[in-house]
Order: sequence, then C-alpha cells, then structure tokens
Amino acid sequence: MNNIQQKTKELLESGACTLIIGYEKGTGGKARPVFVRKAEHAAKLIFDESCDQNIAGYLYRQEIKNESKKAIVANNHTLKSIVELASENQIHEGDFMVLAFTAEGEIIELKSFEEIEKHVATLYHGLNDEDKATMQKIEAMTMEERWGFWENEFSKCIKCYACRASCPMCYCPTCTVEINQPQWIPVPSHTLGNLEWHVMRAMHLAGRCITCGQCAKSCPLDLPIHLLTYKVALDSEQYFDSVAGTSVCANNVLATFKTEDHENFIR
Amino acid sequence: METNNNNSFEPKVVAFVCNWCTYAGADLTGTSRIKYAPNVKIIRFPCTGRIDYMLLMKAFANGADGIIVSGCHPNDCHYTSGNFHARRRWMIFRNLCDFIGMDMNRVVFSWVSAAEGAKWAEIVNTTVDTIRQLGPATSFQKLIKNSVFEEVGNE
Amino acid sequence: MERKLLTKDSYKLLISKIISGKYQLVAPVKVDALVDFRRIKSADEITEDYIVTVSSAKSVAFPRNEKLFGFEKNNKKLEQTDFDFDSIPHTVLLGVRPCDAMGFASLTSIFCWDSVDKIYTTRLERTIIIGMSCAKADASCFCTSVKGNPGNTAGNDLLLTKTPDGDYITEIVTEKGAKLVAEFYELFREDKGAEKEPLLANVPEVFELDGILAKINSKFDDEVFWSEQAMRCLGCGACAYVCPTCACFDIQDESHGKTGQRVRCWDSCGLSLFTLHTSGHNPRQNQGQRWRQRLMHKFSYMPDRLNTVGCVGCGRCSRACPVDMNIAEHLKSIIDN
Amino acid sequence: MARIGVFICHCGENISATVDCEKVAKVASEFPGVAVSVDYKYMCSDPGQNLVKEAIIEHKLTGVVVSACSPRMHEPTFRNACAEAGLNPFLCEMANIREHCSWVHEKGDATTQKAIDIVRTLVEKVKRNEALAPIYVPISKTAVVIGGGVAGIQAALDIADAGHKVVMVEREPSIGGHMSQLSETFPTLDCSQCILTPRMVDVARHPNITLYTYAEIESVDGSIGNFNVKIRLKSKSLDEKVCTGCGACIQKCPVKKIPSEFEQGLGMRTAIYVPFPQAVPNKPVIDRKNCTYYIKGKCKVCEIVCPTKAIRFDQEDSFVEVQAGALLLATGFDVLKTSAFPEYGYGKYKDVIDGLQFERLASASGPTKGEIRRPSDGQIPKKIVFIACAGSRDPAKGREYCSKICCMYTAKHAMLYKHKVHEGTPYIFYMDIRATGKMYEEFVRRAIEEDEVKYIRGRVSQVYEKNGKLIVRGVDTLLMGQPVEIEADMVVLATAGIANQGSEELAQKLHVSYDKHKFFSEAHPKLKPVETNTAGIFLAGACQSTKDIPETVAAASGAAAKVVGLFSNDMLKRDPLIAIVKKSPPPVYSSCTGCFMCIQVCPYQAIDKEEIKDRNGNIIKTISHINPGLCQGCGTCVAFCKSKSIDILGYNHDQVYAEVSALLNE
Amino acid sequence: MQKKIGYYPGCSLEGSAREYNESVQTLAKAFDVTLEQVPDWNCCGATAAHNLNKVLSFALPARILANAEKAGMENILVPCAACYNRLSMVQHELGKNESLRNEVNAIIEADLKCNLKILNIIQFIQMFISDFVGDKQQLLFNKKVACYYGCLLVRPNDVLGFDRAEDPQMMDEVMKSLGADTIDWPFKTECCGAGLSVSRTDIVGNLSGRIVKEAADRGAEAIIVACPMCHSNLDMRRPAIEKAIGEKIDIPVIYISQAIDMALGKTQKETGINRHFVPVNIELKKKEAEPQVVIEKTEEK
Repeated sequence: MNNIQQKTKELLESGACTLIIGYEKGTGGKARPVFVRKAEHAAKLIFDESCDQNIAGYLYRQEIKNESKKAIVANNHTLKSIVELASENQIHEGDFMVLAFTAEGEIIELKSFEEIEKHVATLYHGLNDEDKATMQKIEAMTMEERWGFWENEFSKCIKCYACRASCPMCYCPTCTVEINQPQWIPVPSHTLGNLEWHVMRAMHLAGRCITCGQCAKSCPLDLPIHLLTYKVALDSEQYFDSVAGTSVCANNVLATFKTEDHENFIR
Repeated sequence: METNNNNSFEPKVVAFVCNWCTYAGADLTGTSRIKYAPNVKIIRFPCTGRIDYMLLMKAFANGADGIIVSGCHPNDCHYTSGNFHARRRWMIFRNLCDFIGMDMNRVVFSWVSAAEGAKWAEIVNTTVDTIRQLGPATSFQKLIKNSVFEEVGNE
Repeated sequence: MERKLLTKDSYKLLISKIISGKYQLVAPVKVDALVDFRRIKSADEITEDYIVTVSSAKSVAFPRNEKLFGFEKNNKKLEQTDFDFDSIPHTVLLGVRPCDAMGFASLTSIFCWDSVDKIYTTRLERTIIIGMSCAKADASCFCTSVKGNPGNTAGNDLLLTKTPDGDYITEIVTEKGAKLVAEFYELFREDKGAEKEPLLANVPEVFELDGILAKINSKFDDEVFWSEQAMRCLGCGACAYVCPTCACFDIQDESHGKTGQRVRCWDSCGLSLFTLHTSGHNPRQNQGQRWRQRLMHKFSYMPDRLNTVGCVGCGRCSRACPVDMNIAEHLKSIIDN
Repeated sequence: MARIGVFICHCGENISATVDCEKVAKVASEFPGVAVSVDYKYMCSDPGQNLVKEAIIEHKLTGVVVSACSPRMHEPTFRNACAEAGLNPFLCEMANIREHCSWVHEKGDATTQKAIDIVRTLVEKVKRNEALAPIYVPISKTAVVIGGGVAGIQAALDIADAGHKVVMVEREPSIGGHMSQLSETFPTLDCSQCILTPRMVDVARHPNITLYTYAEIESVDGSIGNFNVKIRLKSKSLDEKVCTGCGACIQKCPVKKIPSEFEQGLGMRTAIYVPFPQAVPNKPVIDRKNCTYYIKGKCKVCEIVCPTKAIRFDQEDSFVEVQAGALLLATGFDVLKTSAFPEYGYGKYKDVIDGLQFERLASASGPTKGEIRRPSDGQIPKKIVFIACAGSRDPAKGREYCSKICCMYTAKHAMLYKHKVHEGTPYIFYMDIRATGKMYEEFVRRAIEEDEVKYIRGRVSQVYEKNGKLIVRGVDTLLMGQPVEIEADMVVLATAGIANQGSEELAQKLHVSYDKHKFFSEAHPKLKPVETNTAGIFLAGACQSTKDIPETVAAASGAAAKVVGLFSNDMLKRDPLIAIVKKSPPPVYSSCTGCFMCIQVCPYQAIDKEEIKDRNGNIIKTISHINPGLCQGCGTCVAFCKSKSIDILGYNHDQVYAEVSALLNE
Repeated sequence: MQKKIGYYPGCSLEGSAREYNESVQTLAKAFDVTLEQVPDWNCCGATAAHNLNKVLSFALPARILANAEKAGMENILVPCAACYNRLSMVQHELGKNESLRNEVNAIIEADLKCNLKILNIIQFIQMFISDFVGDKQQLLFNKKVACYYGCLLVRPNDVLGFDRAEDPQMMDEVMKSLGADTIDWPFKTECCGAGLSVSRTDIVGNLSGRIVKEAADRGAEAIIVACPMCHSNLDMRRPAIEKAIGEKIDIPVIYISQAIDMALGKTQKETGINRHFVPVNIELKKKEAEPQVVIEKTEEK
C-alpha cells in the first residue's frame, strides 16, 4: 500500500511524471479513479481489492493524451485493456508509464508492451465463479426462459450508456448509436431498441472484451450485460482460439478467418 | 405459443444473399421454373461479407418471422474471403442470439451456388415449413408492439 | 398542519382500496436486487427497505418515453392522431422521499416556464403524492444542504412518517391530500401528537447553499477548474436519468412503413451528442464544459431564471455514477477553491 | 423530393401469366415518391426503353425502377437507356419479379403481392441511390513475368513479340526450369533440352525483355495497370558485365562435393557454379553457404584464376523497382520428396528415388551419362519397380488430386529403362492409367506391348530392405486382391506434383488466392482459367496445377494474350461500386477511429492509412483510406467497421436498411 | 504431491491382460501417481459394437467419457490400445458433430463436453518418465528390442496424432532411455491378426509369425508392445506361429510398462511377467552409478 504512495511520490518529485492516473478512496469507502499531479497528493493514492475498476479508457482521452509524462496505476483488467487497446492502435508504446503489481503485491514498472504482455500472460483469464455460475444458469434455461430473462433485463435499461462510457474498448468518437441515417439504434429506450443496442454492443466487443465486467459494474440498473460480452468472448476463445488483451499484435477474431472454421450450422 | 392458426399464418421471411452465388442461384431456380413458397423475399448484397448482423436484427425488429442468409460456398467467394469472414461473424452472432433466447431455428444460414437452383428452392421451402411450424415470431412482435408507446403511465 | 394517524393495518387497507378504486398505484418495489418505482397490483409488493429508489419519481409526470402523437401515411396523404389526454390515468404515487417530492417543483418550473406543457401538467395534476419521511440516510444524501430535510413536506400531498409501532403519522399538506383522506376517512385515526423529529434520519449539511449560489457564476470561465473536476467523468447519462429534476429531452420520430410516432424521450447534457451540431461543431467540446453545464444549470441558471434550485440533494447521481462523481463534494470545492 | 419512375414489364406473358402487372403498377403509383408507374408488354424492347427515356424527361425523374427480369440479365440495358435520357445510370435499379417471382410461384394474390413488395423495396432503395461515375486508371505497359521455366519463357516471348516490355524474374541462377532437367519428353521421346534451349537464348537476346536471374520478388503493391514491383537481386558475388563465362573459376574451385540441385542430388557441383552447361545466362554464381571463403574467410581461388577479375566477394543484394501494368505468375511446381513416404523407406533407402531423379539418370547429360545405375552402388538394376500415384489421389497424404503427368512419365521412364537395360524387368504399380492427351494412349500401349512393361493394378503398402534387395509388397487388384511381393533392385516413386516452394509466401505478397495445396487459384475454373482473382495478375503453367508441357505452353500463350489485351488500352474503366471511408467536416473529420482492423479484413489490401493534417501540416488524426483502384467492392470492411465509418457505394447503409424496412412494412 | 489421473482399464486388463494391469499399477506407484478408476465404467464396445450399431458404438464409450467428466477428471489413462482408440475416436467424432452428440447425450442421459485428455500408455509414460530416468532406475535394459506398435494406437493418424504413423518412434524413445538398443525394422505397425485370434488362429499364426520372425531375424531379444491384443497374439499364439513359420522362436513379448517395471527392479509378481506364455528370461544389468542414458531423438531426414 505504502509502496504505491512512495513510488508515485518519487516519480512526481523527480519530474519523471507529471500525472498519475490511479485510485483513491471515494464516497462510502468505494475506490474511484483519481488524477494526481502533485507529490504531496500522492498520499491519496490507494491500491487494494476495492480498486477493481478498469481505468485504461482514460489513456486515450484527449485531455490526457496531451499530457507528456503520465503513469497509470494498472490493475489486471486495466493491463489487459492496455494490451488490447494497443493492438487496436488506440494507444502507443512510450506514451505512458505503467505501474502494476506482482501477485505478492509488489509494485513494478512495466517498461514496454512486451513486458505488459508477459505480465498479462501470468494472469488468470477466465470468468470468476459467480459469473461462471450465472452463465451456466442461463445456458441451462430453456429458450423461452432465456428470452424472458433478458426481456425483463432489457426492459429496465434507460439507455444512459454508462456501459459504453465505462468500457475502455468503446473508444469510437462517433458511436453507431449516434448515427441517424439510418437510425441503427432507436433513441427511445424501449425493450426492442434496448435489445438491439445490447446485441450490437456485444458483437462489437467480439474478440475485444477482456471480461473485466466494467459495463455491468457501471450500470445504474444493475443489468448483467457483461454476460453478453462474456458470451462473445468465450465463443471467440472456444471456436477461434482468440483471447482479447493477450497480444499487442493479434488480429481481431472477426477480422481473420481460417478456411477450416466451424460451419456445421450452415446448410 | 399458439400455433393452432397455422393454416392462416403466412410467414414473412427475408433472404439476405450475395450477388454472385445465391442471387444467381435463385435466378437459376427461376429459369428452371422450380416452384417454391412466395413467402421469401430477397435482398441483394455484393457479398456475404457485406451482410451486417444489425440488418438481421432489423429484419426481426420490423416483423420478420424468419431469415435466410446465403452466399457462396467456401473457396468460391467472388471476393475470395468475404464468406469466410461472414461465417465467423455468423457463428458468434448466432450463439449470442441463442444466448438471449432468440429462436435460431428462425435463421437459416446456407451456401447456395449459382448452379444450385434446386437447392435454393429446397432451402426456401424447408425454411418456410419450419417457420410455419414455429408460428409467428411472437417474442419480437410483442416487443414491436411495446415499442409504440400507446400505454400511457409508468412502466 | 393537520395531522392524522394511519395504523399499520389501515395503511395496508388504504393501499388495497386505492388499487381497487379509480387510481393506479405506483410505489417502490424490489426489482431484482434494487428498489425502484413500479405500478403495483397488491400491497405485498411494496418495500420499505430503501434509502432512495434507483430512479426518481419524475417519470410519473415525465416518462422516459412519451408518445406525443402518431401518424400514418396513406396514398401519399398524412393523417395524424393527436395526444389523448383522457388516457392519462389518475395515479397515487406512494413512498416518495421528501427530496423527490421537492423535485416536482423544479420540473414544473421548467415545463411551465415560457409555455405550459400540457401533457406534463395534466399528468402531475392527476397524481397524488404520498411521501414517506426518511429514517435512514447514506453518505450520498445531502438534502439539508439544499434547503430540504428528511421530513420535509413540500411537494407532497400527504407525508407519512413511520413510528416505532409501525403506524404512520400522516401530515395533510395539500387540498389534494385532504381530499384523499376524506375519500378514505374511515381508515384514518386522530393523531396522538407523537414527535416527528426524532424519527427522522440525520443528514449533515455538506455545504452552504448560499455560498455556492454566490460564487458559482464567477467560476464560469475557469476552464482548468471544470476540467479537473470532470477529469474522471466518463460522459454517460446515468446522473441525468436518475435525477428528479433533470428535464432535458430529445424528440424523435420512429416509423415502421406507413405508421409512426413522435416520441419525447430523456436526454442528458453529459452526453457529447447533446450539443453536437449537424455541421460537426460542438459548442461544448469537452467533458469539463458539459459538467459545468450540469452544475451551472442547477445552481445558477435555474435559480436566476426560475427562482428555484435544480437540485434536491437526493444523491442519486452520485450513487449511479460509475466513477463516483460526488456532486456534493464537487459543489463544496467551489466554495473551498 | 424524390421523383421515381416505376416500369413494370410483362415480359410477354412470362411475368403477367402469374403476376397482375396492372395492379402492381397501380399500387406502386401510390408509393410515396413515385411520380409515374406504368406497365408494358416488353420493357426491354425499343419502344419499352423509349417509355423509360421519355418518362425520365417528362417527369424529371430522379430514379428509375425497372421491374422485370434479373438485374444480372438487363441491368446494363436499362442503365444505358437511363444514361441516354440524361439520368445517371446508377440511379436505375431493377426489381426482379421474373426469376424471383413470376417463374417460381403459382398465379395468385400472394404472387402479385410479392411483386408489389419487391417493387416497394427497390423504390425505397433507389430513392437513396447516388449518382456515380466510373473510375479510370492509367496503365503502365510493362509485364513482370515471375518464373523462367517453359511457361514464363513462352509468355515473355509472346508479350515481348507483341511490342511490350517484359521483366522476367527467376530465382535460380539460370532460366529453364524443370523442363531443362528432363531427359526425353512424352509421347514423342524427343530431347527436352534440344527444344527448350533455343527459346532460352531467345529470351536473353530479346530487346524487349529484361532478365533478372538469381532474383526474387521482394514486394508488390499497387493494382492492375499500376503495380509497383520491388525485385531483390541476390548477390551472385560476381560482376556479370565483366565475366565472360569462361568457366576457369568453376574448374579450379576446391569445393566440389556439393549435391547439385539440377542433378537432384545425384551429381555434384562446385561452390562457384552454373547449374548446367547450357544455362542462360551462362555465368556462374557463388553459393555462399558452401563457399570456403564465406565459411572460413580464406580461399579466393576463383578470384585468383579469373582472367577478367569479375569476382566480387563483398557484393550485396540489390533491389530494382519496376512499374508494371500486369504480373504473370509462372512459378511452376515441385515434386514431393521420397522422405514423405515412411512406408516406402522414409527417404533412407538410397535406391528409392523420385521421378525427377530418374529423369537425370536417364539424361545423356546426367550424372551417369544416361546409363540407368542405382545410386547406392552404381549397379544396373535388373528389376525396377515404378510406383504411380505416390502421394497423388491419396487423402492420407493430404493430396486428393491427380498429378496428371505421372501416368505418362512413368510409362516413359519404364520405356527408357527397357531401351537401355534390355534384360531388365520394369514393373509399374498403378491405380488407373490416365492417358488422355494427343497420342498419349498410343504411347502407353507401346510401353505395354512393345516394351513389355509389367503393369500391376494395385497399391504398394510397403517397401523395405532385406538382404540388399528392396522388398516391394503390394496387391494386384486384377487378381482379386492377391498380395504381390517383388524383390526389386530399385524403386522409382512417381511422387505427387506439388506447389513450388515459396508459392504461399509469394501468393500472400501478391494477394492472389491459392487452394489448400498452395497452388494458385484461377479466377474462374472454366471461363477465367489464366486470370487470378486479383485483377491484372495472370497465371500460366504448373503453378496453378500440375500440367504437362503442351498444356503449360498453351496456358502461357493464353495468359500472354490476356496481358497484351489489357495493354491494348491506355486507360482502365472500372465500376464505381466501391467502399469509401466517410468524411465529415472539422473538427470531427471522420468517425473513423483508426483501429485499422479493416486493413486486416480487406482481401485486396485496398485499405491503407491516411493522415489528416491541418494547414500547418500537423497531423490531426490518422484514419483508414480505401484505394479506389484496388477496392473490388465486396463490402466486408463495411459490415465489420464498428463505427460504421466505411460505406459502400451502391449498397450503402441507408439503402440496405431501407430495403429491409420496406420489404417488411407496407 | 500425489498426482491424480483418471483410469479406464477396460475388460482385457481385468481378464486376459491382468499382467498389463498389474504392471501399470506398479508403474503408477513408482511415478507417484494415483490412478482413479472411472466410476461405474462399462465396455468400450470394442470392434463388436460398431459392426452392429453405429449409435451403440458411440453411446458405450460416450457413457465412459461422461462418467469421467462427471467425476471431474481432466485426463484419463487408457492402457488398452483398443479402448484408447474407441474412446479417442468417439470423443473426436462427438466433439465435432453436434447433432450426433445430442442424440448420444439423450441416450446416455448426460451432457458431454468432450474435453477430456485421453492418454495412451506411452503418453502416460512420457508425462512422468523424465523425472524418473536416472533417479529410480536400478537396472539397465541392455537388450536389443523390437518395438511393435500395432494398428490401434497409431491409426487414424489425424485423430490420434501419433508421432509418425508409418514409422512410429515414441516407444523406441522410451526404451532407449532405459538403455535398450531398439532395432529399425519395417513391421512396427503390421497387422497381428487381431480378433481373428479365436476364429482363424491359422491366419493369426501367419501374420503374427511374420512379425515375430522379422524381429528375430533382425536380432531382437524381446518384443515390446502396448496393446493387449498384440500381446496375446504374439505371446499366447506362439504355438500357432511356430506351426505357421515352421521354426521355434523363443523371444519374449513384454508390455512397455513391464519393461519399465523391470528396469525399476520390480519382482516378477509386481511386473506380471510370470503370467506370460513365452517365458521372460531376461537378465538386466545393474545400472552404473553415473547415469549415462540420454533420451535420444531419432533423426528425421
């Protein structure tokens, strides 16, 4: 814990960094993202289990992109997203410093994308037990039950787009929902349009979702929408051996193909 | 699901096909005068690679009861690999739709070459039969109905 | 103010009678893991286990989607179906927190500012608001900082305060409230005069409102200030959509073939699309400017033009925010800065 | 406001027999935006087309829907008619109510209703069509021929004789290819080198041909008419301009025991070498992997003996770039090595050889001066077994195809053997004999009847060595599956013809598609046999599939004719139905966010990066850019792009969305 | 730590190939591996089932796989080459054919995932032998041996993925690591006559005879096998073999697991070689203190 404060203080004092993107304690003890520019504020920074938010998305924010010497305190989700974002050309090696943690909690600096890749390779990539169980529960349902489940969930969606805003992979400056010729996604939040939105969002994350679950964590209505992108991520791995956030030079699962790809569903 | 009115139910099926194989195959069905059910209407695309899954969603959102997506057999794509890309996309899309409880029996994927006029007729007829059995796509129809805000008041 | 007592049994009875009568009843219910307003069919559905509901009560008068009119094109001719005011139901809104109830005044000031929005006012007119005082609060609550309090009657037609016995002190705030009590007079007893204050939650004051109101305008041009505040803001619409006073909306035409509808639906100044011009120019280019708009609108423009503060201190925006943009904390820093 | 004209064709009775055309026309006239809707007996007739043209002028139409047969039939007809009336041809669409409606359904309301639905769909599409102009691309009239075997030689000479420049690229030190290795050719048994070497010399001398040997394609970009080809000239360690080809260096080179590629490992060569005496160009190269100087840092005998001082030890690879209008692939084939056959000895028995090795044994210029002697001990084999279809037609070896040339050359080998070893016995194990060329069957009969070659119909399961003999165990299927065992002195496997080494990398460099066996794919198996799916790149010979010499030469001339045909124009006209990256005004410029995944998707390498700069030249953002000369309009990138920043002309988002909506909603 | 591996012995190892089972158990103990039997296992169907009924031939092995999956096993050792072949084939087929899988699932009332790692005896040995050679080995297998693979272990190659189908090397490598000199011979995957053992012993005599004779001619002192069927044909049918080839050959036939057990210095009872028809009269040399044995990779040309 103190080693993060110590390390960032040194970075800011030495001038090696002018901005640290990390976590601080927020309302009711929850962790939240924080931006520290002064050495005396380094004491605000924390890193513990509560810091599970994926903050990689800040790296390509215009205001932050322009900062020359910045460092990000990256949890495992954030690291994977950094790899994926790099593979999608949204962030570039050397533009920021990455502070991560070993399994023992030791703070380390990952100096290149290659080092991040290596570190990510040591991390667990599957779903957590709770999500696994929910996935299994849903998959065990009949088709009608599944439809009922999701219809209920989608009916609650208010289209605030917190899921989109909080996902590091949703970086398009003009999202498809903002296109009105044609209007791909209806603006009002009826169940039909909500369903279309969530299906599209999941499809757009095919081979890109690193299964951090940030979308669901951000949803004010607690919709389990992360399961949709997980489904797509699991299928990408199962059928096409593609795991997002593991390789900077990987091609996207839907941008590539093999002639021998699975096709027993095609007549 | 009520299916006792099957006799009067005429499924609405949209076919998304590529120009070079299946569209030409359907032309051959015509020149061969092979008869099939009139429920299926075709939209022409340059390649299966062009077929956006969101259009499939839109078809259901506009009241389709079923969908056929068809293109060139593997290795026969006019553009070499559009159908391979499409196949991957379908695979992921299909599983996702199944996961949210959409009835994937309503979506038929097929390869129909320019020489397979008879296969096209067979695909259309079996698809229409299947969907006649399944009945109207009531799950989507309910959503379409609810998307028109007739009921005033708090949901 | 006239007070009555509603015993816990007659409370249940009142609910059943309302439901079976001419009203639809909207009340907090458990929706999976959350508590939110829903139209209910039985008293058992109601829950009292909440600090505030996830969404505010505003959708009773300002639904998240509202069909303004329908249209149909036939033989190149267009026919329009106007809004049917008779379709607006008579509603009893139960379990509203005092902060929420106070929010309707803000909404009304907007919807009746230059012209009167008849759909909104009719909906509100046909709604009887039965509030419920707060016995609990959390770290996001700050009603006392914006001239509210956990037992505030303003905006309610009736306000209930639960006693340790499980009965409800009923304050009759408005004429509408009185009429409802009269309608079900047999259920109400004479009030025993129990003290209400001790039953209420303690909500400490975070900032001094007058200080904010006095200083916020001077901050308008401080780009760095707003940009630093909004640094972690992701630019979604969660805060606005759960807010009891946010009134911004978008108007959309939706059509399928020949028929269509014009819909009014919620919008949010937090979204970049909100101010995007067709030309590509966006007068609010960054999240700092959008965040400034949100705060200025509530604490400068509305007080200046509508003589009301656009915030009731419910704290919903902070709770809904994926990155904990705590509005009270940010407001406080205006004074501190 | 759209003013659409709808023209319903009866097609005689082809449509009107089952579709109520008058009703369709009447209903269509009421569609929003339709200015005129008429039906007519034969829309494609002159009066029918005039109806369309007149309506365009009279009603100032902004779009036309001709509701008739398949667009694959008459779209050009009606688009031309529209153009003649002053309407951009791409504002005309066809509603297919014949092949897709009247011909496939019974007469009735449902059929008429379907026709109405189809027309409505196309009306909604055409409302969103844009006026487009064809794309013109200039042509560089130079052809690059890759591969200097008989196919490349033939094609290069044909193109050069037609007056166009040719650059030939050959990776070996000499042109000639496999044909120069062959002893005699079937079915005439004339000498291979005698017919080939004069053509090789012609190539070297032709004023229109530039020959680069010991060279490889480094990269290719650009498109039909304008390829930019970068060629790597591997260092020969020699100044060719100075070398006279006297051969003194070769005689004195101390490293003499390198297995010769040309002799298929049956003979030896030196480190500085020409592959064979008649090589073109007849100047040596130094094989750096085996040269003592390059390995140990001293020797330089060749430099000392060279009378013209032509040796350049420090020479490096160099590059030339060529602007070419067309590429011609003639990279030939290879044969599967015996090591692919563990059941036949896994390449460990010296006397189990492949067909190409036998060619060298039988060649008068070969390592044994044309005598058939076995590699292990130089003895003349008394019993020799030829195994046809070694690898070919064998899914277990991953090659289902017939190599096509082996039946003939195996018969030839057996004959040549019998002609040289009169007392010997040749056996041929075969599956079927495929002798379908001119004089081919007669040739095989000669082998059987005159030269008494013993043909055994059956497969060989195993070859193993025992007591100095090769035991060939097989089956004779004509004797009811009787097992056969032959104690042979030598075994020749007619191993499958396979794609040449490096063909996959080359195909990827050129973006030419190839089959699973790595042979290059033709654009159409029947109608475009010498074209690839990449416009401007053509194929000849065995790089497409194994071919014999006459077929190879025919294909080469065919491909050359295609190149010459292309070069007969100065400009190339192309359909504009291509993808574009959408741009918008500042400060957005484009919704493209530069993930560049579309680059991965594109089968044509048509997408590259474009920098958007401000007036001072500072880069504002980098987005995708689609090269209109390369894009073929498949639209895969369009469906892939998440922000829908790419659209495709003729099938754009707005059009197809409107079609879906119109098809399902009245 | 004790490693756990699922175990499917099949019928042979409970009957005619008891000694194979014994030697595998001994070996597992030496490797410090616990073999956990698949609960409630049944017949794999062998050759009989797929001659009769395709679905049955899938359902039988599928039930075994399902039981193993249900028991939470990740890999299972299947020493019998025939069982190994059936289980592997069925998992492969069901894995790629969804409709067949559904059909079989319905019959066996299970939900197959088809993700087990099915190990043959050689793969099992390779997993652990590297820790073991040099450490626990007491005797050097200083003999010239012929490794005989038969057909079921190696075919079809695209499913089973044996090193090289026509000239397999895996057993040779194991034997070399024990100090043996393995002969290069052409009959590694020849047919032994298989199930004709009972009905047409004469044919088995001919086919197995060729194998035994070739091994003997090339100087082998033992034949190493990994299949109960091969073993019984080469060992138990020795009288028929001798009748067919007209000479007496006494080289023993040893399971690969037995060979390792022997090198470990296990007793006849532990290795099960006392149960063979052709006596195993092999004296192994005591191993030198300094381990000289290196696992050699066969040269590929």
